[in-house]
Amino acid sequence: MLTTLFFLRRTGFAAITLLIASVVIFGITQVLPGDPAELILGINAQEDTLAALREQMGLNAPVWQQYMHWIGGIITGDFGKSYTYSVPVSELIGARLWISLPLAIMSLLLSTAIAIPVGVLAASRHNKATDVSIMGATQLGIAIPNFWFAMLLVMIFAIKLRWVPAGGFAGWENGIFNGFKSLLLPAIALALPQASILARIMRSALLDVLAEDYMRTARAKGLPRSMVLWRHGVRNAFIPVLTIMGLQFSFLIAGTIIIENIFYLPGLGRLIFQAITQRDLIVLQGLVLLLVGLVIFINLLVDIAYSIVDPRIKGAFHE
Amino acid sequence: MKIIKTGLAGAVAALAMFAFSTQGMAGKDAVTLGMVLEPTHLDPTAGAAAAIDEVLYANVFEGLTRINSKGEVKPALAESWTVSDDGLVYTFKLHSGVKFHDGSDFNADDVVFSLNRARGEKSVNAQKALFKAIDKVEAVDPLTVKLTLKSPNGSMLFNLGWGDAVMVAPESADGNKTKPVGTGPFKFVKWVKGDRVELARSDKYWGSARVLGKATFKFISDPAAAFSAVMAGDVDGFPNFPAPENMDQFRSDPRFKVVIGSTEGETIMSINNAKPPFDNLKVRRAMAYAINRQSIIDGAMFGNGTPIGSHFAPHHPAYIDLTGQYAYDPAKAKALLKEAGFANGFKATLKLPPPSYARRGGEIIAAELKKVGIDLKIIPVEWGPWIKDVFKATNYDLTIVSHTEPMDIGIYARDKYYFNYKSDAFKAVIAELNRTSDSKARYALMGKAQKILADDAVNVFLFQLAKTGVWNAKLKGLWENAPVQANDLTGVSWAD
Amino acid sequence: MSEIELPGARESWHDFLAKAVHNRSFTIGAIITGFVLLMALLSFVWTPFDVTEMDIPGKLKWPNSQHWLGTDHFGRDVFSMLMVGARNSIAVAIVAVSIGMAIGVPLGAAAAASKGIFSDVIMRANDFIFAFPSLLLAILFTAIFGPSAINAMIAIGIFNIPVFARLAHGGSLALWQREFIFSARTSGKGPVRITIEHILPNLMNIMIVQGTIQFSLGILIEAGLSYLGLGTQPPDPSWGKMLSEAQTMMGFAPYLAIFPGLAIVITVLGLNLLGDGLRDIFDPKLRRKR
Amino acid sequence: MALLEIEKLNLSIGGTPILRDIDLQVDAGESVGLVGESGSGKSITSLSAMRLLPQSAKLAGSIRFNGCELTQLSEQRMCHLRGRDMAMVFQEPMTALNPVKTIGSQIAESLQFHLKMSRANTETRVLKLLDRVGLDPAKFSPDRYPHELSGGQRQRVVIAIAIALDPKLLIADEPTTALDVTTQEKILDLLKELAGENKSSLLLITHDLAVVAQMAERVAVMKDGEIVETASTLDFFRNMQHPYSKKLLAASMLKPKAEKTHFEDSKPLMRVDHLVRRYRLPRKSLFGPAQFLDAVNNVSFEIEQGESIGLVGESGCGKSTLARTLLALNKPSDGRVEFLEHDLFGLSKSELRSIRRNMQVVFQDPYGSFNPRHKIGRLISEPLQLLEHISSSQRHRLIAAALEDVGLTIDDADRYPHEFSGGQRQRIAIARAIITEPKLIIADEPVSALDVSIREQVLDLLNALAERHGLSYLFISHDLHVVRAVTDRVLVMYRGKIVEQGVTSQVFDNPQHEYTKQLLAATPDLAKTLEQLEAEA
Repeated sequence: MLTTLFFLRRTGFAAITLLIASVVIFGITQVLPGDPAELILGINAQEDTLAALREQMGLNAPVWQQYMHWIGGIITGDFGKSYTYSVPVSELIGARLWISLPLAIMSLLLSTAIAIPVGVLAASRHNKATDVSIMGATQLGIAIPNFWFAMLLVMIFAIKLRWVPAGGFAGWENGIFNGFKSLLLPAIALALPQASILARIMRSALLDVLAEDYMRTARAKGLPRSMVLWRHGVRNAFIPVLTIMGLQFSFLIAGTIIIENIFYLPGLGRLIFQAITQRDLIVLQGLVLLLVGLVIFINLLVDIAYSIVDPRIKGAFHE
Repeated sequence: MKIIKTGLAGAVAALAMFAFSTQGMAGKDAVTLGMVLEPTHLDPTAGAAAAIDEVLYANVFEGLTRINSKGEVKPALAESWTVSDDGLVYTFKLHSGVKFHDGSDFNADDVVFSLNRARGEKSVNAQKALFKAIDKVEAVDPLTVKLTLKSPNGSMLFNLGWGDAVMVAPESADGNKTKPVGTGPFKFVKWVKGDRVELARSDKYWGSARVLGKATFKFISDPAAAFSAVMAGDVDGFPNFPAPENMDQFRSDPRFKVVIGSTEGETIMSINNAKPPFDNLKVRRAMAYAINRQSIIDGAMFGNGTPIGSHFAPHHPAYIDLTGQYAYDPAKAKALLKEAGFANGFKATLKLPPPSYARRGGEIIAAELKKVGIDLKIIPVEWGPWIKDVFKATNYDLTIVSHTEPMDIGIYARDKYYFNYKSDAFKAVIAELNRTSDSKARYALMGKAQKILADDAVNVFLFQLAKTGVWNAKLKGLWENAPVQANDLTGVSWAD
Repeated sequence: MSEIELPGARESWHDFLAKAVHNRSFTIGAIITGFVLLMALLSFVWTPFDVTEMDIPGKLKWPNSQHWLGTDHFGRDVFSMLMVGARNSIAVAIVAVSIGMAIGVPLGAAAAASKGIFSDVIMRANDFIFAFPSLLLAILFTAIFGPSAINAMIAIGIFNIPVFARLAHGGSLALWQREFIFSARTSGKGPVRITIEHILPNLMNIMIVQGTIQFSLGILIEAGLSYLGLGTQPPDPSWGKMLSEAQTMMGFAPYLAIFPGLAIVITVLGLNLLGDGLRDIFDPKLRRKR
Repeated sequence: MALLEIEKLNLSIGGTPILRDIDLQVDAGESVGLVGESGSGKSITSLSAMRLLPQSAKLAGSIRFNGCELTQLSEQRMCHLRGRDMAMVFQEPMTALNPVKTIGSQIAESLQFHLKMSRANTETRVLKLLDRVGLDPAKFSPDRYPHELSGGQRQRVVIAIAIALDPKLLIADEPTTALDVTTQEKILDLLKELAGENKSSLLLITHDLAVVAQMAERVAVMKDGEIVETASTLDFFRNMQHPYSKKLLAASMLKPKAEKTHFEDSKPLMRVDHLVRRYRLPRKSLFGPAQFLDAVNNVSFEIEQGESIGLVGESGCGKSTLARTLLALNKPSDGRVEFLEHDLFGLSKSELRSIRRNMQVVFQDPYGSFNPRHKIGRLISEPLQLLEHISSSQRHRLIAAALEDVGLTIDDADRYPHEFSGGQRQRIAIARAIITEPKLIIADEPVSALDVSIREQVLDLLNALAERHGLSYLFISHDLHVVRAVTDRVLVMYRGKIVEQGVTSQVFDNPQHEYTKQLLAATPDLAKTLEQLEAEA
């Protein structure tokens, strides 16, 4: 019962945030310099042609009407029609989501799969050579810009060794395997700094937990060190790690924007750039709103995940 | 340590698993070409973007006439034509048995529809001006069309060969933006937005040309990505490769053929002639002296490009070489500036659109002008703001841009054009040129026009943009030059 | 984050140094950061070559005795460009962090000092900015106002505001529950005075640590923006732009891609080590973790 | 026969010696009390026996358990002993349990590990164990999480874990220090009962002599890492040898204050009238009614000029909320407070400022009470800003006077708080409270964080200052002995209400309210226990 209340309240906040975001995003796109109609018709276009096109695109209506029209459409699932591609925005985004989303998930899984064991290992060998070298390596991992790392990866694995394509997306319809192959290098490039940060957080969270009284209680029961570490340590340490993973999602999106450009993956990141350069405002609005919504949604998810990992969260709303 | 080791080993193994290669090329009946820009839509009659033509012209859509790789006007859907003596009436004889990809017949009614649509009231055709001279279009019989002009126009046949004048069917015209239906040797298959357009051989094609079974245009805007795509064999060719610095690498690789062709792009530093101090001829001339064209070609284009001295393509027979008129001479530039009253130089802005010729060339020009005391602030702009601020509002000092329309010296005669150049002498020359039909006399007038522009130092004329193409050494029949923006695949085939 | 570790006392400069020299992270970080700063400062008065000086015939020379790190495609000296690039990167990051701190810390502290709607609005606004991925914010910002170093500074700065505001808010809330704050209140001090006299000074340590981290993050984001062509503009050299220009030349001039990348890695590494070291020194409770 | 035998145990952590030549013996079935103040090394001694020391600890000497030399034992064999033959109960029940695991699973863990017991068997054993530590399984399902239980209940769970396998030795490290007195009594009884039932030995570590007297058969006193005295409990109290033991005893037996009952000025200093402080709780369901908690519920009392009044109650009863409201740091939800005949909450800001100089505060935590970045001089002069127009020489004089009043010197004004010990800091806190020469000082648990020997000094100081300056105190404490030592009158607070008030000695000797009676009965009273012991002997 309390959980539902908690859930409803968080969802409500998220919805309001998203609504305000839609206003801000719409406002931002309105002040972007450049006229989409001019861009489509080029420099030799005549004024009457431009006017005809503007009318066709609905750019002549008052701003607030344009907003109401846009937001009203979104509520019913209609993101409008792209100025440049003349296809529904949802179709554009939908097609590209199937590249960006798997990429984000792949790199998230990859970074978690690397970070958790490495972090646990470092914490359990605290201050020993293993720990020190892991910390050094992660420090380096954080400092390497992902686009530079991506450049080096392309250099080695695509151009020199030709193991994987240098970029582009083979398309899921050509086999899931080929799709994954196209996403592998980008996912690795994205995962490296994430994994470094997560491993560090995992380690320090675990060290915090290791110093807790209940770890001593567990040891006093006679449980061996490793059993205490995994049974009592890791789950508790996961709470701060979860927070960071939620926050990192936002960085992950930022990362995909650059990485998709390097690997010329036709994902959401590239679509943003394209929409900006082509002044495809309606695509831009929908896309930014979607990404912001995604971040908000992920943070909501993290909050809910807390209450699963940590039974105290539900109780916390008593006080 | 164990975990790390297995982790790394796992990653390497995963990479190795994918290692069997990407080499298995599309086979010999297909071709994949790279392009920098993606078309915004697929209707050549409704947008200016060169990318639309580069995908569709001559492949999916055809016009009455066409322009070939040498820039000559050839028959296309019109088998032949006659022109009345006064030059006002054109009669086209159409090919018989032509079908659109959707199976409908192509006939004179479609021509009337297409041309009226392009020049009509509600037209969104980007080159509406091309059809300004047309008075009326009539279908004489299903295979004959009569075109009546308001006044004689020497370039009408050439104009009808533009991508903006291709033939469309009334039933499918509205859907062409996303699902183009034309009469060409290739039919449209699908468009994965942001990635590629796929075409396939049309079995309804009227012509005799035997084309490849499948053609894919892949859009790669990032020069680095383009390079790795070519190197990795992801594309078979890149007719307009965006990074000239990579040409030497391709040249040294026997897998590739490198072709440096010519384009219609006169690359110039445009000057706002109306804005002080640029209204001063001496200042403009000083800038022309201060800029070393060769260093820009070497530095920005890695040696690809031909210096020009006026707004005219060097491969045109009427071209006269005026590059010596303002040979690089910083001392003279300084002297001229002093004469003009700018002994201590001045400050100005240089707005640069996205292409690398502009961005890189701009950096070099800024460095060179700094030496004579002109301090330029570089402002990078995207095409949207460039059109609005620079081109429309002429709110700029200097900019760099390549004018890619063929034979466009006439723009200097326009009343309102973003150079803000006003010369009655030049206008007179162009007016006479329009009245003249004898080619020798025309060439002479063109030479005169070039000279005037050079004398007035309207803009700083930098170089003719090269077409830096690279493709698989076994690929044949791609255009070497670019008289119009197109990737005509009609003659493309694989060796062996 | 909510638990603020109060230092045992105000560290005297001497105490600080004594702890600092024994801290490995701090020492290495300080040396690296010092070196980068020195190079950046030196670039104001001296560089081996003028960075705007082009030498097209002498372009793309591999590292040699004259050009220590080679020349780029315009024949400019890479080492000189890296020096000036350091200056630009650091300038952007410093201004961005300063914007974040100057606006975020007072906002966070004010939100903690006042309860109710005011604080709710501030913190909600923060959450709101936070929901915009930083780079996306910067891209939109530069798309509107045009790409330039100053706009990059502002865009990164805006993204820094909620980081500092949250930290200051959490820290202040914890401090407001401390007994010495109650004492100050019984001494008749109002929220503004207490914030200035007691809260802010005690937030300083965590702010310095966070500032260092945001600083390194700022350098990374600036590099990313410049790489995308949205940051520092030519003729000013910047590391990110050098990287993006080098990308097509990696085949024949890999040094152009390697040196600016290394410059970023080294600087960020130095700053992160410095930040870790400072945290250890300020907060002995955490020392065991390093 | 000795079950646990520690001989010549020396221990250092990171090079700092912690324990020196510890000799300690616990016989089978015997309960031994290990007494000492904080930092004496008593907890480390017990952890050594369990071999649960930090990794940087260096250990020399011998620890024998059941004839087996523990210092030489492998970690694996040690795991076998821990939990099975020797078990431990820790001080802090709030943190001793893993918050994300159910209490049942935490109890079951050692059963499963040591006995490889089946799931079904474990379940019934867990239920039995819960029942045995006084948690009715019907009410306290093993599926509950620690945060759903109170401190005392959690400590019972910790004990259930410890006794799960009927260990031969049970080590209890300050098992009741973090608990309220009424709970403390029950837990101590439970420990005693369980140890008796199983005939297991008990090593009880505590700072409280009264607890030792109640629980232990033998006593060992520790000071600075050494055992200074060991004796059977009765012998120890009858005939103390070591001066430190004597000092400890003296400090533990606080003398009741000589009460003042007549006050010259008839007007009360402060009058609290039907004071209510209400908190809003989050709704339990979306459409449920709003929930409220009255942390201070309809409280009325008066403080006379020069009177010292005590406020007693267990944690969470609303004492601190009341104190903060009286200090005008919180606004009351209802009722009024008159101070010096002014309505405290009807005053303007500037009026409130001018009245604040007459009302100062001393808090519990000697570490959290000062801004660590300021020097003592600046810290204690902070309230001086309530006085107008103070010249710097006056300020200096006032600082010097305040410091001297609490037994410090003017030189201390230039030092930082971290340079002082806990007791000294509490003196500094008092100096800050008296610098404006207030009429009333509200002291919120001012000696709870201090060791007994220091506690006595601070209480003496408070009494002396009251004499010297005619101060009134509102003295808040959970410790009845302390309250008796400094107050004239006492208020007993229970769940937000004052359930009893009266002259201190009368309330203590003849409590009226049921709660007061319970409280007094549960408070370990050394004098009474000793009488009892003598009687038994």
